[in-house]
Amino acid sequence: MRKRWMTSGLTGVLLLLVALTFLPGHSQAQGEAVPPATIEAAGAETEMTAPVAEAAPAEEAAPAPPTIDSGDTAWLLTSSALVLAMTVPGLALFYGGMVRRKNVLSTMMYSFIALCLISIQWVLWGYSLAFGPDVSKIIGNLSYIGLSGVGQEPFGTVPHLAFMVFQLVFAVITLALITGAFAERMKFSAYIVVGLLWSTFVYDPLAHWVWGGGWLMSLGALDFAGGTVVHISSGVSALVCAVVLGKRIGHGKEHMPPHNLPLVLIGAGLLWFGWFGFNAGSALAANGLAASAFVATNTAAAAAALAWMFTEWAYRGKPTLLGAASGAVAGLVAITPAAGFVGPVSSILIGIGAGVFCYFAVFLKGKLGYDDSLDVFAVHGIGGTWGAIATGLFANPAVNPAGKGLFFGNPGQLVTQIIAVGATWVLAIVGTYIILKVVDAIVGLRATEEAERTGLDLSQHNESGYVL
Amino acid sequence: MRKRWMTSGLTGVLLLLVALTFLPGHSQAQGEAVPPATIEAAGAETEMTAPVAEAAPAEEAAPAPPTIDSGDTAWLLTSSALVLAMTVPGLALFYGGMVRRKNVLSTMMYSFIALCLISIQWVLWGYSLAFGPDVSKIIGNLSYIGLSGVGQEPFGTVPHLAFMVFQLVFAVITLALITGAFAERMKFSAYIVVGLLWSTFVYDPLAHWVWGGGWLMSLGALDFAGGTVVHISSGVSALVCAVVLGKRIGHGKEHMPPHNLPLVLIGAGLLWFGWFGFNAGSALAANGLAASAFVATNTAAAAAALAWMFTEWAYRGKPTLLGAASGAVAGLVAITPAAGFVGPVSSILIGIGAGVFCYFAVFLKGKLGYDDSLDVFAVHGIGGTWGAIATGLFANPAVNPAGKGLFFGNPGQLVTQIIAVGATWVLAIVGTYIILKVVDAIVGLRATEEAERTGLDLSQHNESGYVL
Amino acid sequence: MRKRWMTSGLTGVLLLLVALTFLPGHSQAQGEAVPPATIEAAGAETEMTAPVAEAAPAEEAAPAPPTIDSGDTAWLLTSSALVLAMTVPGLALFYGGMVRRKNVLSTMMYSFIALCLISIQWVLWGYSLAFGPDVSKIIGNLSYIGLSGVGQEPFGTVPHLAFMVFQLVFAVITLALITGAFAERMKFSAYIVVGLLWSTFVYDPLAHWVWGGGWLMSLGALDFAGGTVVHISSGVSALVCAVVLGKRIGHGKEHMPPHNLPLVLIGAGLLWFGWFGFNAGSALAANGLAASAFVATNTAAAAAALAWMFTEWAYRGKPTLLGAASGAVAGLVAITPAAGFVGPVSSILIGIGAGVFCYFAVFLKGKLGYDDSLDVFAVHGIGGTWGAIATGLFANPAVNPAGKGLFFGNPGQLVTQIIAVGATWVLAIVGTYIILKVVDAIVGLRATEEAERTGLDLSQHNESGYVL
Amino acid sequence: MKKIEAIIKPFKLDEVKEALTEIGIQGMTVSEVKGFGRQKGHTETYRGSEYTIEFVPKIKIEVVVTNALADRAIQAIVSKAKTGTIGDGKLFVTDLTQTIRIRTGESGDAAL
Amino acid sequence: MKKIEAIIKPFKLDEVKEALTEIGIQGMTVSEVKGFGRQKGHTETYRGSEYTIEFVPKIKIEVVVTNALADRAIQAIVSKAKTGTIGDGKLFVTDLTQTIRIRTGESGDAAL
Amino acid sequence: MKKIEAIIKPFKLDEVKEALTEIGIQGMTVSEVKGFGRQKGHTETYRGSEYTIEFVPKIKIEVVVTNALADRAIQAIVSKAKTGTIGDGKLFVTDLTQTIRIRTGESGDAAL
Ligand SMILES: Nc1ncnc2c1ncn2[C@@H]1O[C@H](COP(=O)(O)OP(=O)(O)O)[C@@H](O)[C@H]1O
Ligand SMILES: Nc1ncnc2c1ncn2[C@@H]1O[C@H](COP(=O)(O)OP(=O)(O)O)[C@@H](O)[C@H]1O
Ligand SMILES: Nc1ncnc2c1ncn2[C@@H]1O[C@H](COP(=O)(O)OP(=O)(O)O)[C@@H](O)[C@H]1O
Repeated sequence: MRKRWMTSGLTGVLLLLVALTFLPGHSQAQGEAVPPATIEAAGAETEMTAPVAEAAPAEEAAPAPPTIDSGDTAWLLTSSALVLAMTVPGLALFYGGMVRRKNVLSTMMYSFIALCLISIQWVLWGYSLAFGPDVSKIIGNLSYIGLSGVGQEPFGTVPHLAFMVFQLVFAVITLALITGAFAERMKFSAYIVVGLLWSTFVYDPLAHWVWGGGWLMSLGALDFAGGTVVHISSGVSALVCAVVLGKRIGHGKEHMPPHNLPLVLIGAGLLWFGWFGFNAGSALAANGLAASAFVATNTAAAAAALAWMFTEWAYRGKPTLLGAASGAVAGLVAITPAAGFVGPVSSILIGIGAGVFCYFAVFLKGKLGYDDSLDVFAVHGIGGTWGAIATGLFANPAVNPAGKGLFFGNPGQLVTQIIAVGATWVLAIVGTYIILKVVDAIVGLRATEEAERTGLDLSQHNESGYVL
Repeated sequence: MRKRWMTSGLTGVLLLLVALTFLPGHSQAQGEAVPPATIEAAGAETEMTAPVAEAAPAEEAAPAPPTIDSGDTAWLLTSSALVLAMTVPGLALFYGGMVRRKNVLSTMMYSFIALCLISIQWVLWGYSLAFGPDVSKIIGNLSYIGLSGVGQEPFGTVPHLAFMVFQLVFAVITLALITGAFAERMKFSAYIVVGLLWSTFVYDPLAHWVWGGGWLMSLGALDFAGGTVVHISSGVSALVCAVVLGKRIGHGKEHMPPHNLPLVLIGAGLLWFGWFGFNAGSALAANGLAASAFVATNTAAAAAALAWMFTEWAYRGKPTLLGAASGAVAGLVAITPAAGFVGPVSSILIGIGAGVFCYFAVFLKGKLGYDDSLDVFAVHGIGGTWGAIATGLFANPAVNPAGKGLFFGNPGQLVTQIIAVGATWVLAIVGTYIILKVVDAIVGLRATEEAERTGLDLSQHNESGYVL
Repeated sequence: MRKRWMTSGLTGVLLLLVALTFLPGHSQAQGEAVPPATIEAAGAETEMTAPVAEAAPAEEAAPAPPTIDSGDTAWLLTSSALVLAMTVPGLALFYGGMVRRKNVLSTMMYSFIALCLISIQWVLWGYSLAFGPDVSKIIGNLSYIGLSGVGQEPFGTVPHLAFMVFQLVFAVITLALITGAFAERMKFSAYIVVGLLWSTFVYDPLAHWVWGGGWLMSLGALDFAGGTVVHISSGVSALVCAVVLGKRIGHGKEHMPPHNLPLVLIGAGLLWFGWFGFNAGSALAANGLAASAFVATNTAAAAAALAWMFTEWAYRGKPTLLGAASGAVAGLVAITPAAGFVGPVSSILIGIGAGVFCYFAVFLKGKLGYDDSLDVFAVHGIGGTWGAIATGLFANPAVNPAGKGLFFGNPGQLVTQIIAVGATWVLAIVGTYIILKVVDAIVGLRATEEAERTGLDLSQHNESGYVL
Repeated sequence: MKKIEAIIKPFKLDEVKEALTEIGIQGMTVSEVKGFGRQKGHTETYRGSEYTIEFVPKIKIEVVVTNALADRAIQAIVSKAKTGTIGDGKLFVTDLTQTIRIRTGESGDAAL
Repeated sequence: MKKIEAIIKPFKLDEVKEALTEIGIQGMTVSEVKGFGRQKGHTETYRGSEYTIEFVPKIKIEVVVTNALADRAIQAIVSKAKTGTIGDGKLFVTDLTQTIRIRTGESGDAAL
Repeated sequence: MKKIEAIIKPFKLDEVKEALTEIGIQGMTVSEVKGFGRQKGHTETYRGSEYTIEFVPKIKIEVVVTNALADRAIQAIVSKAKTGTIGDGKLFVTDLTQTIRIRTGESGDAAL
C-alpha cells in the first residue's frame, strides 16, 4: 500500500520536473538570454534587496552596467559553503551530542533533512516567494519558480545564482535550528511535513518582508544577517513547538545529560567557523564592511562565551564547557543583525548581554516548566531579540552609513527595530501554531510512548548510533 | 634487517631529493624566469587543458598576455583546501565510521596515507604524467618532474602552482575512495604499494586522456569535475579489488553494522561541503559558471539524498540516516561530470536518478555476493557512470556553450560520453587487475586470518581506536 | 563571597567597555574618517609590518594610494576563518582525543577558552602591543587600544581590520598549543590567568619583534608564518610548563593511552586544512606567492607524515596512525617559517627532517623524564627550531626575492635565523617561568591530587564527556 | 548472607534503587548486560540490508543482603521492576559463604 | 536450579546461543568482560612508547537452567565455544536457591 | 572450588592483579560496574541544571580459586585494594559446584 503510494508519488514528481526542464520559459537558458535592460533592472533590484544595499553611497548616480567581481564572488561562494557547514555537520553535531544516545541519529537527521528538503524547496519555489518581484510588500511573486530567470548574470557584483544559493543556506539552517525544541519526540514523517510548510509559510514571507523588498525593509528595519529572519523566527517557533508537543517522557524526573559533549564542541566550533560566512558574507562583497562584520562576529562570540561561563561560575560554582559553548552561540546569534553596523567594542557589549540574558533564559525555562529540549528559544529567541534591539541601540553610521542607532542620535531606529521584532514574533507564533495543529490532526506529531522510550533512532530509523 | 633496509632506503631517497633541489633545471627558480613567450604558450595550453576551457568564447581572438586574477586565485586556493578536507577528515570519517570498531583506525589510515603518498607522488612525477606536455595523446612527458617549470606564473588567470595543487587533491581523493572496497582486510604494506602503482598507472594516464590533452579530450568528452577520472575509475577499480581480495571473514553470516554513525554523518557533511570546491572550483574562476556549478552540486545532492531515503522507506519501511547520507554522496558523484553544464532542474533529475540507481546497485550487491565493504562500486561506479551519461543527455549550451547534450539536440555527445565511460571502465579493470596480481605475488594483499579477526587496528598498527 | 566578587568584577568591566565605546578617540568612526595622508602612512607601514612586505619589488617607486583588492580580501578573510578552525575545533580535538577519557572536556576547554580570552585581549590591547606604532623596536605603543584607529581603511590591499583579525587567530592558537603540555593537571582558574599574562608578556612582544617592526624584523630574520612567533614560543614555553608543574600522577607507571584516536585524526585533518590559511594566507594576497606557500605547506606535511611513519615502522615494527598524524603536524610546524621562501622539493626535505627529528625528540622525552603530556615541545619546539634554521638554509630568492638562504649563497641569513631562534627561546623560557611562579604563588597551578584522579572534567567543570 | 541478582529493564533502575534504600539496604552494584529471551529484539537496516538484533539492553543489579532482609529485598525488587510486559526480567538468589568490607576488613553482616 | 557462567571468545557467541536454544533454553544474559589468563594480550604503541595490554576481551554468558538440563547445556557450551587454542575460556556452575520471573512472580523451574 | 568476587576502586586493579599472580593465580575476569553505597557520587551541571550521580565507577574482579588458595587470595585482594577511605568496596565468596576449562574439557582444580 504505502509502497504503491510512494512509487506513484515519486513518478508524479519526476514527470513534473521533466516538464519543468524543457518548458522554454523555465530553462536556465534564460540566464544568458536576459537582455541588457532586464539585467540593469536586476541590478537595481539588487540594490534594493541586498541586505547592505543601503550602504552603497552612490546608487542613483552610477548607471554603469553591473559586472561580476571575482573577489566578491569568491567570498560569497566561500561564505555559502561555510553556512552550509553550519547546518551539516555543525548544527547536526551540536544538537546530536546534546541528546541522549538513543536519539543521536534522529536528531542529526532533522538537520540533515532540513538541508535536503529546503535545498529543493528553495530552488523550486522558496526563492521566488522570498526574493521574487514584490507583491504588495508581503510576498514575492512566482516568476522565479524553478529558478526561471535566475542565472549567471550579475546581481550587484556577484552572479545571481550565487546570491540565490547564499540565501538558500540561510533558509536551511533556520528550519534546522527549530528542531532542537522537539528533539527526542517528534515523528520523522510529521517533521518533513511541518518543515516544508513552515519554510514556505513562515520563513519565505518573513525573508521577503525584511530582505526581499517587503514592508519591514521599507520601514527601514535593520537586520544585517538574520537576527529577525533567522533567529527570532526559529527561536519563537521553537517555543511554540515545545509547548504544543508537550514534555518528553521523564522530563524533570530522569537525568537527561548530553551523551557526547565532544560532539557538541565540534558542532559549536563549526558554527563559529561558519558564522563568518553568515555574517561577513552578508556584506555580499569582500570589502571593508565584510572585514568589520567578521571582527564583530568573532568578538561578540568570545565575549558571550566568557559572560555565560563567568555567570555560571558565579551562580553554580563551576564553569562548564557546555556553558561556554552555549554562550558562544548566543553571542553569535545576538551579533547577527548588528554585525555590519557596529564596531568591535560595541560587539563586546552585545556579546556580554547575550551571554547573561540567555543564561538566565535557560534558567527561567526550568521555572516555567516547558520542555524546549535543547534551549532553542532561550538562545535564539532571546538572543535574537536582544540582538535586534541592540542593533537599534549601537548601530554606528561610521561603520555603515545605512545604520544609525539610539546611541548615535537616532531613537527612531529603536522603534523600528521593536516593530520588526514584534512582527516576527507574531508571524512565528501564529504561523507555527496553525501548521502544528494541522499536521497533528492529519499525521500526528509525536512518536508513540514506546517509540520514545526505545529511542527515535531505532523506532523511526531502524539504526543505532554506536556499536562500541 | 628490516630496520637496516628501511634506513638505507630513506637515505637513498634523501640524496635523490637533495640532488633534485639543486639541479639547476629543477629549481623552482624557473617559475620566475619563464620568458614571456613560454608564458603565453602555457596560457594557450591552459585553454587546452583546463576542464572548462572550451567555455572561453574568444580564445583565439584575445592575445593579451595572461595575468593572475586575485579573485579567481582566492577561489581556487579555497577550493583546493576544501577538496583536501574531503579526503581528510571527510572520507576518513565517512569510511571509518562505517566499519567495525576494531578497524576504524586502519580504515582512516588508508585515507590519510593516500593524502600523504599522493601529495609526494604528484609533485615528483604524477603531475608531469597527467598534465605535462602531451605525448601521443596518451600521457604527459616528464618535463614537469619535481615541478620543474611549474611556478608562480599565470596559468589562465591563476598561478600555475594553484592549478597543480587543485589537481593534486583530486588525485588524492580518487585513491582514497577505492579503499572502501577492501577496508577491514587489506594489509597496510600492500596498500602502500598498490596505491602508488594505481595512481601512477591508472589515474595519471586517465587524467591526461580527459583533462591533460589526451585522446578523450580531443574527442570532446565532457567531464566537468571528474565523473570518469575520479568516480568511475575509483568505483570500477573498487569492484576489481573486492573480487580479487575476496570476502571478509564472516561476511554474510555475521552482522557487521557501522560502529559509529555520527562519524559517518560528519564525514558526509564534510564531503558535501568540500564538494563545492571540487565542482565549483573546477570552473577555475570565481564567475557565473562557478556559481552555476555550485548550485547544481547542492541541488543534486539534496535530490539524491531524498530519492534514496524515499526509495528505502518504500522498500524497507523506514528511512535511515545512513541511506540519506549515502544518497547525498551518490548525488554528488553523479553531478560531478555535469556540474558546469546543466541547470538546477536538470540537476534535480540527475540527483533523483543517482539516489534510485545507486540504492538498487547496493541492493544488487547483496544478490551478486561480492564483498565491496563500503559500496564504493555501487555509489561511485554506478553513480559516476550515470552522471557521465546524464551529462550527454542534459548538457545545456545556455549554461555553458562548451556542452550540448542529446536533449538539446546533440545526440553525438551521448555517443562520446559512452565511449569515455567505456574507455575508463576498461583502463580501470585491466590496470587494477594487473597491479593487484603483481602486488599479491610479491607482498601479499590480505592480512592473515588472525589479523583480520583481531582487527587491523591492533594487528597492523598496534593501536586501538577508543578507550571509553 | 565569590559570587559577589565576580558580579562586581563583571560590572566594572562593563562600565569600562561602555566608556570605551563612546570615547570619541576610540570609536571605530575613525575608520572612515582617516584622512588620505594617514591612510598612506598606514599603507607604508603595511609594507613594513606585513611578513612578505620585502617581496614587494617597487615599494618606494609607487606612491599610488593603496586600495582594497576584493580577491586578496576574500582570501585573507577565508584564511582567518581557516586558522580559527585550527584551534576550535581542530586543536581541541587533536589534544582532546589524546588524553584520557576523564580529561577530554577540560583539555578541549583549554583551547576553547584560549579562543575566547585572546579574542578579547587582542581587540582590547594585544594588537596594539604587537602591531601598534613601534617603541624602541621592542613593543607597540598603546594607540590601537580597543582597536581605536583600526578600521575598514586599506592596509596594503586588504582592510586593516582583516589584517588585525588574521593576526588575532595566530595569537589564539599559540596559547592553545601550549596547553598540551599541562593537560590533565592544571587548574582551570590558574590557566585563565596564565593565559592572559603569557599572551600579553610573551606573545605580544615577540610578534612585535618579528613582524611588527621590532628588532628581529630590522635584523632581517625570516619567519613567513610564525615558526618563531608561534611554534618555538609555544613549544619552549610548553617545556617550561611541563617542568614547573611536574608529572601527572601515575606517569611512567600507568598506561595512559589516547582515549579516542578518531577525534585525534579529525583534529589533525582540520589542522592540515586550516594550515593553508595559516601559511598561504600569510602572503596577505591571493597571488603566486600564496600558491607557492600552499604547495610547500602540503608537501612538507605529507613528507613529514611519511618520514615519521617509516621511522617508527623501522624502530618499533609497526606504522601507527598517531605517528603519521603527529608527523604531519611536525611537518606543518617546520614549513611554517619557510613556506613563502622555498620550492616544493626543498619542502620535502624540510618535511622529512621534521618527521625524523620530532620522532626522536618524543623518544628522548621518555629518557629525560619530564612529562610534556602531549609532546608540545617535541613537535612545536623542535619542529619550529628546525624550520627556522631550515629557512636560513633553503630560502630561494627565485621563490621570493625577500629571502636568500645559505644554499643559495647567503650564509649570513643562517646566522640571523639562529639569533632569532635564540632570542625566542630566551624570551619564552624566562617569561613563562616568571609567569608560572607568580601565578603558582597566588592561585596555585595544579589541581589537587583527588581532582586529578577523578579527572579534571568532573572536578573542574562538573561535566562528563560521554554517556555511552 | 544472600546475593540477589536481578535482570531488569533499564528504565526501572531508579525506582528499584529507591525501594531498596527505603528498606534499609545501603549498597548495591549495577552493570549493563544484554538479555536474550522471550522479548523479541529489534530490526536494524544498514544500506538496505536488514538484521535482527536478538539481544535487548538490560540492567543487572547485584545486592548482597542479610538473610533477614532477603525476602523484603526480593519483594521490593519484584514489585518495582514489574511492568507486566514481556522482558521484565528474572531474579536469582545464591548463598554466599563469606563477605568482607575491604576498607575495614569487617566480615559477615557487618560488612554490608 | 543451576547457574552456568561461561567466559568465551567473543566471536563464538552466536554459535553458543544457537546451540543453547536448540536444546530448549529460552533465555540467557550476556556481558562484556576482560579476561586475564594464559592467553597473552597485545602490544600497543603510542608515540613510540610501547605498552602491553594483558587483558583480552571476552564474553560472559550467564544462563540459569533446571537441574535436568544442566549437563546438556554445559555440553553445548563447551563443544561450541571450543577452538582448541589458548584462551577458549572457562565454565563455572553454581547452585541457586531461588529463581523468580519478575513479570509474573512465578518461581522455580516455571520462572525460566 | 570458590569464586571470589571483589568490587574495588578502578585504579587499584593493577596492584591487585599483581598480588594475585604472585601467589600463583593464573587467571581472572574483570568487568566495569557502577556501585552505589556510602561513598557519595558527584554532581554534574548541564546548562545550569544540577544533577547528582549516585553511582560511582567500580571494577569487579571475579577469580575462581581452589579451596586451598582461597584464603591467601582473599588476603591479597583485601590488602591491596584497601586505601582506608570510603568506597574501597566489598568481597564476596561463593561455592562452585563445577569448573571446566573449555579448551581441554579438564574440570575441577585442573581447569584453573
Ligand atoms: N535462563 C535464563 N538465564 C539467565 N538469564 C535469563 C534467562 N531467561 C531470561 N533471562 C534474562 O531475563 C530477561 C527477560 O527474559 P524474557 O524471556 O525476555 O522475558 P520474561 O522474563 O518477561 O519472561 C532476558 O533478556 C535475559 O536477560
Ligand atoms: N581463575 C580464574 N577465575 C576467573 N576467570 C578465569 C580464571 N582463569 C581464567 N579465567 C578466564 O578465562 C579466560 C581464558 O583463560 P586462559 O588462561 O587465557 O585460557 P584457557 O582457558 O584456554 O586456559 C581468561 O581470559 C579469563 O577471563
Ligand atoms: N550490599 C551490597 N551489595 C552489593 N554491592 C555492594 C553492597 N554494598 C556496597 N556494595 C558495593 O561496594 C561499593 C563500596 O561500598 P561503599 O558503601 O561505598 O563503601 P565501603 O565499602 O567503604 O563501605 C559500592 O560502590 C558497591 O559497588
